[in-house]
Amino acid sequence: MSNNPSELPILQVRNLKKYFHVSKGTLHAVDDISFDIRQGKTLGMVGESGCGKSTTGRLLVRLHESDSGSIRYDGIEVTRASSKEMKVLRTKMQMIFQDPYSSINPRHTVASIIGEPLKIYKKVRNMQEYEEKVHQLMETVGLADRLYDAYPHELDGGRRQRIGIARALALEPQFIVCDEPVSALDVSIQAQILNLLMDLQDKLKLTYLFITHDLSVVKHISDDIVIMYLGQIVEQANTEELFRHPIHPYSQALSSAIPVPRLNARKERIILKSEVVSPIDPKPGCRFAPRCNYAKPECGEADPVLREVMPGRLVACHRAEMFV
Amino acid sequence: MGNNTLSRFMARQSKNITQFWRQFSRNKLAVASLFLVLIFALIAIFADFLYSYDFVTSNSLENALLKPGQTGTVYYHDKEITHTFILGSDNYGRDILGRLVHGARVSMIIGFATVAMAIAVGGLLGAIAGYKGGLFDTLIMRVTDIVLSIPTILMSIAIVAALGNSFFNLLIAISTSMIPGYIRIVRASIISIKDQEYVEAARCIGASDLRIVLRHILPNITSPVIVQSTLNVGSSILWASSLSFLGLGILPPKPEWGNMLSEAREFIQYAPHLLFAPGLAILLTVLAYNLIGDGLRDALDPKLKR
Amino acid sequence: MFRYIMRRILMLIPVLLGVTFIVFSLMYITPSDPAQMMLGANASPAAYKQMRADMGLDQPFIVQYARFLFGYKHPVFGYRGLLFGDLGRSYVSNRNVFELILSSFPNTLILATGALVLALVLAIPIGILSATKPYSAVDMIFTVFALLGASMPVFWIAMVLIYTFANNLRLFPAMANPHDFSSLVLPIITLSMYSMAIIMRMTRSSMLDVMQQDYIRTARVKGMDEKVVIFKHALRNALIPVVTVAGLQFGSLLGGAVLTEKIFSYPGLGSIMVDAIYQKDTPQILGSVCFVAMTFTIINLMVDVLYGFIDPRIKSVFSAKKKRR
Amino acid sequence: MDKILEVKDLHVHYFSNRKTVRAINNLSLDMQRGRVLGLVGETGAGKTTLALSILNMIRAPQGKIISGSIRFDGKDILAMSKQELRELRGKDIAMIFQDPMTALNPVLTVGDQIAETIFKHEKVSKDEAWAKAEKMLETVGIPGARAKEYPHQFSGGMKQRVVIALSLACNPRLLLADEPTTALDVTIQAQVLDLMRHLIRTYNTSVLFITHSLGLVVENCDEVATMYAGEIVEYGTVEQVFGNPLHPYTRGLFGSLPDYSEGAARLRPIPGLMPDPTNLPRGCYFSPRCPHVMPLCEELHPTHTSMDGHLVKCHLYQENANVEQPI
Repeated sequence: MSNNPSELPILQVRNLKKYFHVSKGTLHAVDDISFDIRQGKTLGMVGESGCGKSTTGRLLVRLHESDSGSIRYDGIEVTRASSKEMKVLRTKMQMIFQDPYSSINPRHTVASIIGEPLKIYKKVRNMQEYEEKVHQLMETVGLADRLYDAYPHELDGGRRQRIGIARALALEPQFIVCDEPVSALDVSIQAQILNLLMDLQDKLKLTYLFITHDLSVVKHISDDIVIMYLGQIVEQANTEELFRHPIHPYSQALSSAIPVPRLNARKERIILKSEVVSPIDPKPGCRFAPRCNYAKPECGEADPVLREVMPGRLVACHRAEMFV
Repeated sequence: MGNNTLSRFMARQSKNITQFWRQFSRNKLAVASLFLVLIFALIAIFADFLYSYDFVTSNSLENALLKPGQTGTVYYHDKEITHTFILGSDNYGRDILGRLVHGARVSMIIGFATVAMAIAVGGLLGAIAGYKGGLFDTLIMRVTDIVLSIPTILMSIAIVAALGNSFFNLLIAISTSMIPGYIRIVRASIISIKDQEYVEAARCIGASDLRIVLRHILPNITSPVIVQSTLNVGSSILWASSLSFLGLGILPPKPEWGNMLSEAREFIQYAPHLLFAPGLAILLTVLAYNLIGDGLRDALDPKLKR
Repeated sequence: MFRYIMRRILMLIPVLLGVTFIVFSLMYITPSDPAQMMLGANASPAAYKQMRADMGLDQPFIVQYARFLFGYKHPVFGYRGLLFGDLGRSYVSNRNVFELILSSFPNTLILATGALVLALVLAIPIGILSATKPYSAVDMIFTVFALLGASMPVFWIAMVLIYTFANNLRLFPAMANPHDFSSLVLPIITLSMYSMAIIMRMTRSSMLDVMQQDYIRTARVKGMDEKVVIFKHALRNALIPVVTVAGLQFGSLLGGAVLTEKIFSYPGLGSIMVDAIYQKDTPQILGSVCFVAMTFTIINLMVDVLYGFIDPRIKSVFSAKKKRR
Repeated sequence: MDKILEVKDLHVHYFSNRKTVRAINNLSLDMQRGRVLGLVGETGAGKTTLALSILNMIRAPQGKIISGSIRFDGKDILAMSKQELRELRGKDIAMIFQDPMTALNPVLTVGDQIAETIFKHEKVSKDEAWAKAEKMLETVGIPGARAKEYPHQFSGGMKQRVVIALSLACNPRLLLADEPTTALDVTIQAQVLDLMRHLIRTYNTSVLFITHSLGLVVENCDEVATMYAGEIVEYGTVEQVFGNPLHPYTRGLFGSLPDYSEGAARLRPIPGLMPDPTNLPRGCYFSPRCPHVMPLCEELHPTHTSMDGHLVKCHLYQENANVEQPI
C-alpha cells in the first residue's frame, strides 16, 4: 500500500499560523494547523465565514506570508522559498478564486486573461503557438471559440469561472487551491463547474484543496475532509467516514444542517447555541465550547489537541471519547 | 495569423470606442459641451489668424469704451482702417472680441498645462502611497493633509508672491492646489483595486509588481483620473482668472479673461458690456468642462455598462 | 468622546507645524527685503546691515524658523514666538499680528456663516426635491442651476450683483461693512453661490443613493408614508456626506472669502491676508495663514463630532475606544 | 380549500437602455391559507419581482406591472389606492428580505423600526408600540432591552431575527420570505429556520417561501412551485413534486444537486444557460436547454396541464395527462 504513489502526501502543512493585526487586537486567522494532501486526491476544507479557510488557501500559494510553521510542497519549503524557487513553484501550484466577478480583470479579453501566464512564463515561442494554446485551454474548460475576444462583462458567472479555471490550468500545475469556486453560482451552473473540475482531475491527475462552506458540495467532491472552526482544525477524516459518523460536536451540527432535498429525509437538526465568537484575541480553551451542547467547565481551560481517537480519525475535542 | 491578430485588435478597440460613444452620446448636454469646447479650442489655436496679437494689446484711446457693434478708426501697420468692434472696446480702446479670442488661448493652455502637471506629480505620489503603503503612505498623506488645511486660494497667492509673477509660476501655483486631489483619487483607486481578487490572481500566476501595476492597476484608474481632469480643466481656468483678477496672474495688457474683468471694474457703470462678454466666456467654458466631466463619469462607470 | 476630541486636538499640532513650515519656507524664498522696507530707500549700508541683524534676517533659515516658533529676544523686534501665542508685529503697520487677526476674523466669520446658512437653507430642500423626482423638469432646472453656480467666477457674480443691485437698482450698497446688515446681503449671496451649488448636488446624489438602499424598501414594505420614508428613513442617512461637504465649504469660506472681501471692500481676514501678501509682510502672512489653517482643522474636527450625532455607527466607535482603555 | 392569494396572468416588465426585460410572463399562482408555499428557481427567474408585485411595489419608471390580477383575500391589490396599499403593507402582507445586513436602517434603533410599524398599523400609543416591539424581540430570542440598540450592534443572524420580528409585528396574514437564510452561515441558518418554523406555526401565517434550495423546501414547505424565466413551470404538493418531478427543468435542478445524486460519481446538470429575459425564445422558454425537446416546443408556448392538482407547463404532458414519463 505504501508504494502506491497516490497515497503519498504531495503537500504537508505543519503548525501553520497566520495572525492579522487589526485595530481591535490580533485576529487569529489560522492558528496552528497541520494536515497533508494526498497526491491526486481532493482535500475538502469546510467551515463557516471567518474560520480561516480562505486564509489557509492563500498561505499555501503564498499570497499571504505565514507567521510560523511550514508548508512543504514536493519537498520544497514554500514559506521560505526564494523568489526564483517561487517562480518554479507557481507553475506547479495554482489557485481558482471564489468570485467570478472580481477575480478576472474587467478590462482584459478572455484570451488575454487565459494567456497571461503563458506570456509571463514565456511558455510559447510565437503568436501562433500562443493562440493555439489559448484555444486549447478554452476547449479544455468548455468555452466556445467565439468568446476568444469577448470581455468579461459580456459573460455570465459560470463562463467567467471557466476563464478562471483555464487561467489556473495554463501553466499545467499539479496542485490547485479551489477557493469556494462554485459558491457564487446557481445550482445548475454549479453542477456544470463541479463536473468540469472532477473531469479535469481525472484527466490531468490534479490534486485539489477544495475550500467551501457547502457541505453537500464538499461531500460530493472530496476524498478527505478537514473541518475548521475559528482558525483551528476540529476534525479531520476520510469523507465517507466523517459523514457517516461525525465525532466533533461541531461536525455533528454541521452535518445535521445539510438540507436534503428528498421526501422522508427530514431529520432532527442540532441547533447550536448563540453565534460564532470573534476570532480576535480568542480566550484559551476550546473555541467551540461557548456554543457546544456538551461543554463542561474544563473545556474552557485548555486548548483541545487534534488527536487520533479512532484509526484514521483526528478530532480536537476534550470529550471526543464520548462520541466515538 | 499575425495579420488576423492585428485586425482583431483593431476591431476590439473600435468596439470599445463605439460602446463608449453610445453611452456618452446619450447625454445631450455633454455632447453639446464637447462641441463648444472644440470650437473654443479651434478659436484658441487660430487666434492669430482672427486677430493679430499686437492689435489686441495696443492702445487706441480715441476708441475707448465703444459699444458693441460700433466702428472706429484704428492704425494697423501704419495704415488707417475702419474696424467694427463687434463686442465693443475697453477703456484703452482695445477690441474686446479680439482680446477674448486671445484670452481663450491663454485659458486653454493654463487649463491643460496645470492639469497635466498635477496628474504627473499627484498621480505618481498617489500611486506610491497606494501601492507601497506603510511609511510612504503615511508620509505622503500627512503632507497632503497639511497642504489641504491651507485654503487653496491663499496657497496659490502665496506661491505666486514667493516665486514671482510669471506665467510658469502661475501654472505651478494652480497645479499645486490640484495635486492633493489626484493623490487622493489615485491612492483610493489603487487601494480598492489592490483588494480585488484579480490582482491576487495575477500574483498567483507569477506576475511581477511592475506588470501588475502596468497591466492590471493603471488601466483601471484611468477613468476616475480622466473624469477628475476634465472637471479640473474647468476649475483651473476659473482659478487662473481669479488670480489674474487679483493682479497675480496674467497682467494687462496681455489678454486674459480674468484681468479683462479686473480692468472693467471701474467702468461697468458706463460700459456694462465689459462685464458680460468675458464673464460669459469663463462661465461657458467652465460649465462645458463640468458637463463633459459629468458625461464622462456616467459613460465610464463600469456599473452602468450594458 | 472627550478622549477622542482631545486626541484629535493633539493631532492638530503636527499639522499646524507643517503649515507654518510650508508658509515660512515660501516667505523665506520670497524676493523681498523687510529691512529695506523698514528703513526706506535712502538708508546707509551700515544702518541696513544693522537692521538686518536686529531683525534676525542674517541668520540661516532654520534659525529663523526656530525663532519664529520659539521667540526672539530683541528690545524692538523681539517676540515670544508662535508656540507662546505671539506672532510678532506687522512690518507694515507695526501692529501686533494676533490682535489684527482677532479684530478682522469676526467680520469674516459673519460673512462665512451667513453664506453657509443661506446655502444650506436653500440647497438641502432643493436637493431633496430633486432627488424625489429625478430627471423631472424640476430636477433638470435645478441641476442646470447648480452647474451654473459651480461654474461662475466669484468675482464676476459680485460684479454683476453690484452692477444690478447697487449701481442700477440702488437696493443695496456696493461696499460692505459688518455693522450694516443690508450691506452684507450682496457679499453673502456672492459667497454662498458656489457652496450652494456643491451642497445641492451632494444632497441630490446622496439622497438618490440612499433611496436605492434596501432599508428604504423595507420601510415601504412596512407601509410607511412616503413623507416618513423620505424624512425619517432617508434624510438622516443622506445627510452624512452632506455634512462633510458643508464643513469643507465652511472652512474654505472662512479662508477663501478673499475675492468677495476685496470686491466689496470688506474689512475681513481675507482682505488683510491679500494685502499682506502684496506688501510681503511676512509676520502678518504667517500669522493669518496659520490662524486660518487652525480654524479649518477645528471645523473638520467639529464635523467629525457632529457625525456621531447623525450616525450611530460612528458614535459606537467613540465609545468602544473609551471602553477599551 | 380557501385561497389567500390568487395571481392570474401576471406580466411584469423592466425597462432599461431601450431594452425590455420580461421579468414575469403570464404567471398564475394560487396560495392556500395557512400553508407554506416554496417558490424555487435560479437567479433571474423573477422570484423577487413576483414578491414585490404581490405588494404592488414595482416602481415606475424602471418597472411596470403590464397586465394580470393579484387578489389577496378576494381584494384586487393592483386596483388599490396608495392609501389602501400602505395599510395593507406591513399589516396584512409582510416581507423578509435576503440580506439582513442592508435591510435595516443603520441610523434608527431596532426598537424604533419595529415600533413605528406597530404604531402605524395598530391603534396604540407610542409607549404601547414600543412595549410590543420589545415583546416581539423577545419572541425571536433577543432581550427586550436591546431594542435601544442600533443594527450595527447585532450580528448577521441576530439582524435576521430582528427582521423577522419586524415582519411579524402586526401579525400579517401573508408573509413573503425572500431567501431569508441565504446570507447566513449554515449553523445560524439552522437556528433562524427553526425559529421561523416555530413562529409560523404559532401565528398560523401563510408563507411564500422563496429559495433556490430544494432541501429547504422539503423541510419547510407544504406546496412547491418551480419558476423558470418568469413563469411557474411546475406546481404541486411537496409530496407530488419531490416524489415525481415532471418538468424537465425541475428534474434538471434535482440532477444538479450533489446531495441528491448520492453515490453517483457525476452530477447531471442542465446544459446551457437561462435565456436572456430581453429576448425570450418563441416557444417554450426551456426548449433550448431541454433534453426532451420536440419540434412543437420551439413553436408553441405550452400551457398548464393538471394531474390531480399537480400542474406542469410542458408539451410532454399536454396531449395526454397519462403519457408515459420520459427519463
